[in-house]
Amino acid sequence: MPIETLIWLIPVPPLLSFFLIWLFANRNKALSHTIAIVLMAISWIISLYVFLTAITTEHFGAEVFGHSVPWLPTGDGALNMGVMVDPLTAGMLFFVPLTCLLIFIYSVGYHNFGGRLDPHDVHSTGSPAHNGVEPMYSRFFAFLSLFAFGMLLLVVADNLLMMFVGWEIMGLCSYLLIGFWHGRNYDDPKKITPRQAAVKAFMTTRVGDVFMMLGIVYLYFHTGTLSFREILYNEDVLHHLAETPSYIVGLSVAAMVGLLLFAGTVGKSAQFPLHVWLPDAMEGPTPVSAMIHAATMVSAGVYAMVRMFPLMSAGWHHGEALTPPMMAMGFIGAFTALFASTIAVAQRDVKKVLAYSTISQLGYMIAALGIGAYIAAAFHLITHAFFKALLFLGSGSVIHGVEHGVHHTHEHIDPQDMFNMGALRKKMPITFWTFLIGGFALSGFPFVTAGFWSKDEILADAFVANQLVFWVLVISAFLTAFYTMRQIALTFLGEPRTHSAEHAQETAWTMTTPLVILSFFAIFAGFVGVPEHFPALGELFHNLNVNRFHEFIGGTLIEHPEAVEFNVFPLLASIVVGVGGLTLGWLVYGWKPLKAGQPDPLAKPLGPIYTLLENKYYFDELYDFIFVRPARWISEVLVYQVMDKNIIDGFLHGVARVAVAIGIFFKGAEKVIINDPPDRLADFTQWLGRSFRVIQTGRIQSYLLIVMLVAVAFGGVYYLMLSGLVK
Amino acid sequence: MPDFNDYGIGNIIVYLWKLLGWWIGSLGVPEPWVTVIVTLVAIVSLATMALLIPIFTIWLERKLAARFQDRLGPNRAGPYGLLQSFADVIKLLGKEDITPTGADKIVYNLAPLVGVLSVVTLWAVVPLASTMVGARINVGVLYVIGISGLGTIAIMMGGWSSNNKFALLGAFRTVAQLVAYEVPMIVALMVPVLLAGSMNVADIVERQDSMWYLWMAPIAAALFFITSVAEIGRAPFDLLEAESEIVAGYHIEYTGMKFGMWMLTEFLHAFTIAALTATLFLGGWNGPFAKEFPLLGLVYFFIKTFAVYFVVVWSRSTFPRIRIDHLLSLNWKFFTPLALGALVVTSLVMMVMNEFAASASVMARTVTLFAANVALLWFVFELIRRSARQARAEAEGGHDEEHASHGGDGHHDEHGHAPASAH
Amino acid sequence: MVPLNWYLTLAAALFCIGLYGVLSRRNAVAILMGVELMMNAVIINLVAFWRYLQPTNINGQVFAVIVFAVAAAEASVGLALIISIYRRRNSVIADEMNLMKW
Amino acid sequence: MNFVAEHLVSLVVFTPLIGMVLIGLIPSDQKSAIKWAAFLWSLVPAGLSIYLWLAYAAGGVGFRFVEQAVWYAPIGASYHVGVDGISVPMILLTGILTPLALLASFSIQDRIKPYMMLFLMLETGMFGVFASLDLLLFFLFWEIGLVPMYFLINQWGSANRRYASFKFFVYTMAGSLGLLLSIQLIGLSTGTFDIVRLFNIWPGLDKELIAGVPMPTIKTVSFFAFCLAFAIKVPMWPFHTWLPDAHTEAPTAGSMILAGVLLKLGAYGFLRLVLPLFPEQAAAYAPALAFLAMLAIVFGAFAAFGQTDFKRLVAYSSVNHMGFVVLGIAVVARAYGVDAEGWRQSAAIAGTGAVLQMFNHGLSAAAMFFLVGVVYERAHTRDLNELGGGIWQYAPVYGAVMLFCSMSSLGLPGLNGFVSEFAVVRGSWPVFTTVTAIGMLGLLFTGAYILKGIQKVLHGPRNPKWAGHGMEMNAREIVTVAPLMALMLVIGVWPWWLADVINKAVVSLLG
Amino acid sequence: MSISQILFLIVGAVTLISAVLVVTMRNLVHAALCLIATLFSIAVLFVLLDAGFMAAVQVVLYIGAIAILIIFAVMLTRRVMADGSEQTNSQWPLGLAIAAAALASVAALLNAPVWPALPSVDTSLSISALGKALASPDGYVVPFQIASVLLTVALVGAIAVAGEKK
Repeated sequence: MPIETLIWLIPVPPLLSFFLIWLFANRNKALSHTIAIVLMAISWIISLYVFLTAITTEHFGAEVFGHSVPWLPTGDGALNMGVMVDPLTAGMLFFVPLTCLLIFIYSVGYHNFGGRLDPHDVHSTGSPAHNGVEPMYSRFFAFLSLFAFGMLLLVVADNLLMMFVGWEIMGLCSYLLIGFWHGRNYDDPKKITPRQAAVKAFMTTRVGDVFMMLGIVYLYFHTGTLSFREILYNEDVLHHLAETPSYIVGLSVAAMVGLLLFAGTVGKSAQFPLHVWLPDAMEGPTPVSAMIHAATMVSAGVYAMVRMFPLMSAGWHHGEALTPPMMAMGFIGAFTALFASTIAVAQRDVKKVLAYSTISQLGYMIAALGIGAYIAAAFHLITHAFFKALLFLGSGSVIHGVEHGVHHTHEHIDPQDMFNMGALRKKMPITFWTFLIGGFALSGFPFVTAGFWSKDEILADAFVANQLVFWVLVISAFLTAFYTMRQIALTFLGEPRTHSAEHAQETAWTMTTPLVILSFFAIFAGFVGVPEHFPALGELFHNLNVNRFHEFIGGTLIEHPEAVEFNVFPLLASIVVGVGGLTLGWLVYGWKPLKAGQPDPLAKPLGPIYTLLENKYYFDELYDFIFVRPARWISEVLVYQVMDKNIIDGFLHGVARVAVAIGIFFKGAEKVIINDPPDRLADFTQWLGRSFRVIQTGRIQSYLLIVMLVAVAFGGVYYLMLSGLVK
Repeated sequence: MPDFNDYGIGNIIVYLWKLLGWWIGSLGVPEPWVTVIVTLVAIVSLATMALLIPIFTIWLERKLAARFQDRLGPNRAGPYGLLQSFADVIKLLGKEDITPTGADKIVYNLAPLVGVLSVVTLWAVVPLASTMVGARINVGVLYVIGISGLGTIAIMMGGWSSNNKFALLGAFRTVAQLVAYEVPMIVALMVPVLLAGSMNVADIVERQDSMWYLWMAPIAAALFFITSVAEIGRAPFDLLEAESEIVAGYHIEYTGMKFGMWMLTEFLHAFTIAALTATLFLGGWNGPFAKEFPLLGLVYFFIKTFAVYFVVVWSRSTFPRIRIDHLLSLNWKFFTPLALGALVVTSLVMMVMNEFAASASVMARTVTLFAANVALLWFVFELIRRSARQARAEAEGGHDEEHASHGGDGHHDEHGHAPASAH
Repeated sequence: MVPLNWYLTLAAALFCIGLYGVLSRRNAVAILMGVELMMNAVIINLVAFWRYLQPTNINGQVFAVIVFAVAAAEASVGLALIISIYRRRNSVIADEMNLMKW
Repeated sequence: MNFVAEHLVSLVVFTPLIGMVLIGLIPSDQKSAIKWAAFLWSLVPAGLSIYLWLAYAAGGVGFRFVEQAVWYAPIGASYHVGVDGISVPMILLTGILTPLALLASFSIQDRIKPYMMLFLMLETGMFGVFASLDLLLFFLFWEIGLVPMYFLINQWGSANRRYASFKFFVYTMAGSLGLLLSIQLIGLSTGTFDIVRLFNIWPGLDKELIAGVPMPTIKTVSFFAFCLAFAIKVPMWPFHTWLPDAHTEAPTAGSMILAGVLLKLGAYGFLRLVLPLFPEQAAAYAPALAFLAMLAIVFGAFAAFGQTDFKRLVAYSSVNHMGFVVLGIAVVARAYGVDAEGWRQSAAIAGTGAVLQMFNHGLSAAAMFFLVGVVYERAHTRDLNELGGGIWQYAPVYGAVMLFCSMSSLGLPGLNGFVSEFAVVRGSWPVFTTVTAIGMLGLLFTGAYILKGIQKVLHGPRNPKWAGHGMEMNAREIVTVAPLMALMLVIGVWPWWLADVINKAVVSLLG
Repeated sequence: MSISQILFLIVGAVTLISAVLVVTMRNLVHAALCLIATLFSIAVLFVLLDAGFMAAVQVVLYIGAIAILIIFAVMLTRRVMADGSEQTNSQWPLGLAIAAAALASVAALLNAPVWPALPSVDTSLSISALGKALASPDGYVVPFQIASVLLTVALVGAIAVAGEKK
């Protein structure tokens, strides 16, 4: 089978499994997850094959695998849809399907497959299972498969529109999955319910999406195509775009398109100011969180930026002034990184912490792109995917274990609150060790973890490119390490702060296996990107021919970005912040563990800042005040009531009344003037009829007789005329 | 002078006929008149043959009926009572010829003649053998139907003109029954016409050389047979002369040879429909070597005819007479739709096969058509069973078990509607 | 060979006879008979014209067939009417059916 | 068979009428017989229209399957029907929707016979408008389509039906009066009503018609008359207020057809008559058109978001969606004859998108209205707050179907809505940049109201109010909506087969 | 005078005479029988015109169905019309006059023009041609269908009108 066909086939299996489960398997749980996992595995194998073929191809990048078909007629031309695999895609293909597959497997255990269906759950679908297997099990796998389909479609797409399709499909799935427990209600009315969170997520991302759509449209208008190769791998087009002025003064078309597209990413990757949806997205089941925030959706945003980098940086060369989009990316990214990590410090919910850390890590990548560190961004994207998925799944496993305890002890506590945990190290060792690895990777523990290498590379590039960005990133790196340690300490170390935590137990193998596999990558995925000039290690890995990531991904661009020359300062910086953050965290939370009910030791020193952080800088309240309420008012009162009901309809009714009045007048007039004469006429006619009616004998034969008389008379006349007797 | 070798022994009758024509011609008669005379001769001989057949069939029928009823039957006059019929004829001739007062003389006397005529003329289109066909009318089938209508009129004339209420009742029943049963008969006749692609009886027979239409159109064959038995008013459809109800129906007043004529009509008609069934569905004179030796064809034809005739007699002496309302509902609610269905199915199958399998062998066509017929029949019986169940459900209670049980089995014609029509 | 106008004349005569019947019979059934005669006259014309003028073109016979259908319908409905009138008024005299007069 | 092939269009147009007569012969108390007869008969025009589609898509552009016969010679009116790439998808849509609508109205018990008859008459009207190539014929069918709908709403509608039907009828009549007048004007001045011929005669016509009045003025006046008629039918903001009432009060099937096809008549009128007959005026007033379209998009979305009545919400969504159609048309009008860089292509894309959007909206709106009807039949309320959500638990199938259709109407990529909206936006961006940019706000709120609908109906904890109401769809209803869903998916994944035909026609329209 | 002419004259005479009897006979049954005779002879005329199908249909339809119906009707309504009673209404002389006048005028018209001679063509295939003409969409299928519908309607109507009202 030609490689192109295989590429077409990569997204198909999950879609297939979606339809299969939806239409046929929706009553059979075992069948559902079998279909989902098997088909996902198939597409994983295919993509692995494609990946291997890609990395073994010479000069890959200059030429790529691709194939496209006409999709929408546009006047004389046509808009093509197609698939393409270039080095970047290949890199994505390496981790996306794998992570998805692992998450699929994890979900089986997470939803207690094999556990009996709690009779209480049979009728209360729409809220999480009290105990035992999830009642909406099949539906969950259907959505998950569709989600995977969306991501794979986005990855293999060879044009913006198809990418956008996958993008939006993922938006839908995140909506469906976040709102998976749409029936769930909380006692605390202020706490956001899953269904609200779902709508919030969808709408917030959609804000970005409409901008992105405009960007696509604009780009399409100027280039006449949307294919990545034809736009991004084509000097002339890029140059043309960079030169042409756009509608907004001072911006080139490239810049404007770039900004519009970036707006899409801001929504999707939850960058400031559209970050609000992501923490609430934690209302979904944990595998979903992992799916959205590690493997797929949010990284899709970054992926799009990495993909469009040549456009973003059109007309930019190393050392020159950044283009407007890059500047925007750099600052927004850096700011988000810092800002999110500060919030993360003060979160109690184990998943929320990770959510904010995700935001900040994404900020890292965006910032990296902003300063032109193309490869570093891609690298961090991949490593982050691994360890963040690991962390989310780990936290899920933790929650699951604690929930088990909750069911056991019937305590009324929030199983996600870290302050209700502690000492889980002994209860759930596998989870602990894997989580530890993930955490260290996240905080960039030197040399051994993947996170360190990617983060270090970003810092190195930032150091060269832009000092401000560099320092912001350093601080947030420090905070990251700190809250990671805080999380680990609160969760696993010390002694249990609740009975539930005591009765927590290790989760099923279906959940732990993915953790182990991911933790493997969380360590070793880093070594492919060790800089060549790195003392000792660089040489070592180069001889081992491992760290080819740089040149491989570099092949995606027209001129390969050469790695920055080695500089010891950023290295030291990253080591220091990484280790230092961890140590500080341990000192605060691990040294003398918290007792039950003891407040966060940070609360007192930070004071009001702590509450500020705890409430996420009050962004939700702000947006609610600025956007949501006005929108409601406009739509319910202004547009509908005032404009439609009162003004327009009022006018119509006025017209109608006038018409009715006129009608009434004419009615009166007509009666006198027009009615009477005809009445006389009618009387006359009646009289006439009365006097002539006697000829109606009612006998059919007499009628017929008359008819024939006439007929014969006519016949006679006709004959006479014919024979010329009558002129 | 025609050469005998051109004709051969197998075709001797035709040879003789030609010879006659040549002979008359040699007497100096002008050409057109020769044809007229020869034709007349042919007609007369054919009619005579037709008129003589009953003399034998009456005896045969009495014999058979006797056997069915475990009797001996006529056995005095001549060997096996073979001469019985002649004896009857002589007796009839000896009887007084009454024309009842108040009867409409002309019509009264005309009726038997018309009756006989209506039957004898049928033989004009029946192909006795490949070379012996009275008239190759290209609308032969329609001709048959039209003439049988004449029979109806004859019976009505007789029944009405006798000025006798039983006779009149018989006549009324005639109209009700015969006109009704003509409908499915015509439709059923259309099926062989469809298969043969011609209305000419002779053609229809020739098209059957490879396969009888009985196999291609079983339903049509059965329908035609049953309805024509009803047409001749034989048991179980002998309501026009039901002894036990209206003493003898339309010919109650007739005596002597006039009655004889009626009798002749009836028996000849029975034989004629046997002949028609044989012709239209059993391949007529077709058979091994029938083409080479037409005389052989004549033999085959009569064998088949008598076989059918035997069935007629059999059914007459075994089935009970059915009630008039059953008779009609059977016709209108079962035969007519079934006949239409058969016609539609057949035409559909033919059309589809001509469209997609034009080269299909006769065997293939036959199998398909037969299967289609069976399917149709099954479908119809299903419907009847359904309705019968419902009817029984309504009839439950108040009615004795027997009717209900009759209602149950739909495939027994008159019972299929028993509850529906009876209650 | 028979000239066409023989047929036409015959048809005309038949028609007029029927017409007379329709005009002058008292019994409704008899009137109906007259109508049938007239119809037949028409059919004869149709067939004759077909045979003489356009034997290759089948239209004449088609018309005739349709007239047949009409005749059948007419007879059945007419007789049905007569029967029902007879049921109600116990009479089939055309003159007595004058309910529709003024 | 060649008989069928030769008179295909006429057959499509008039078979429903025959069906109406046949239904008339069935006695009124044979309810189920009437229903089935109507439904099965409506499959005949459906099959014919599909056949017509296949035959047309098989090749060739411009007007085909044309039939012409003198209708009333003295005024130059002729029975002239035919289809091109713009009308044939509409005919296909009508042919597909009507049987489904009839199937959807099986639940109607009251006076089913006149209901079905009116429906078939309505179908003929709609077919006729799409097929006719003669102005008088066009107008005739236009009105024929109007009357049955009036009765459908007036007789079988819900509480406030009299007001709604009256508003609908009078409003549309008001529009069509001007239409009739200007049709007369055109016929008077050119001596023919034949649209195809008028394409060539009318735009270039310049002669002293009415003493002293210059031709351009006359043209402009009649242009506005046309526009008014069609704008009301579309409906364009601010002529849209009849629509929510009519849709809300109409019976389910009525709303299906009303939203599915009748609204398209207006847009079709723009494409078929206004653009070719009044190119200059159209080009001149296109920006205004675009502006109104933008208002329709934005305000439609806002108003929909502001509703508490589920059906009214869907109704306003029609305003919102049809706004895109009008926007596309405006682009075509604006770029007519202009060959600025890339405009012609943009116009082609926009036009294609507009027609495609007509088709897609036909599918999704019909489906949505049907789904509203499904809930309404069971819950006897359409008020979102009364419904209060939590229905998904009782009706998983219904939930899935509604999600699907909602997403199609929301314009989710991969389903039909997105294709057309993208095409329209793509086309209109370079031509009307600002308007498009603001219109995006509407696109955003499309999502808002759709999600609101879903949340208020499906989501939420299990709602004891609806226990034992049998909220789940039955087989008939699934069968009704299934073809629509299939089409949505097919068009979303592979629009080429449909868009190609439209595109050819639009390109030829651009000349 | 050829055989065909002789045949025609004979048949025509039978037709006319029986037709006259139909309209004159006092006894309606006799009249009906005469009608049958007329119809039959008309069938023969059709045969003379090479329209075998027409002849057959004539026999089947008129004699087999209509005539029988008429006789039936006569019998059913027999009691009121005692055979001896007056059979013609008051206006019969007028009717006769008109009929005669009509005949005269038509005959006069008929004699005026020259009629074409009998074309000698093979009409044996006319049946299949007729069938095709009646069944093909390009032929007369629509009128044919309408006629069949008419028959159905007539059937239903007849039953509805004459059926016993219970």
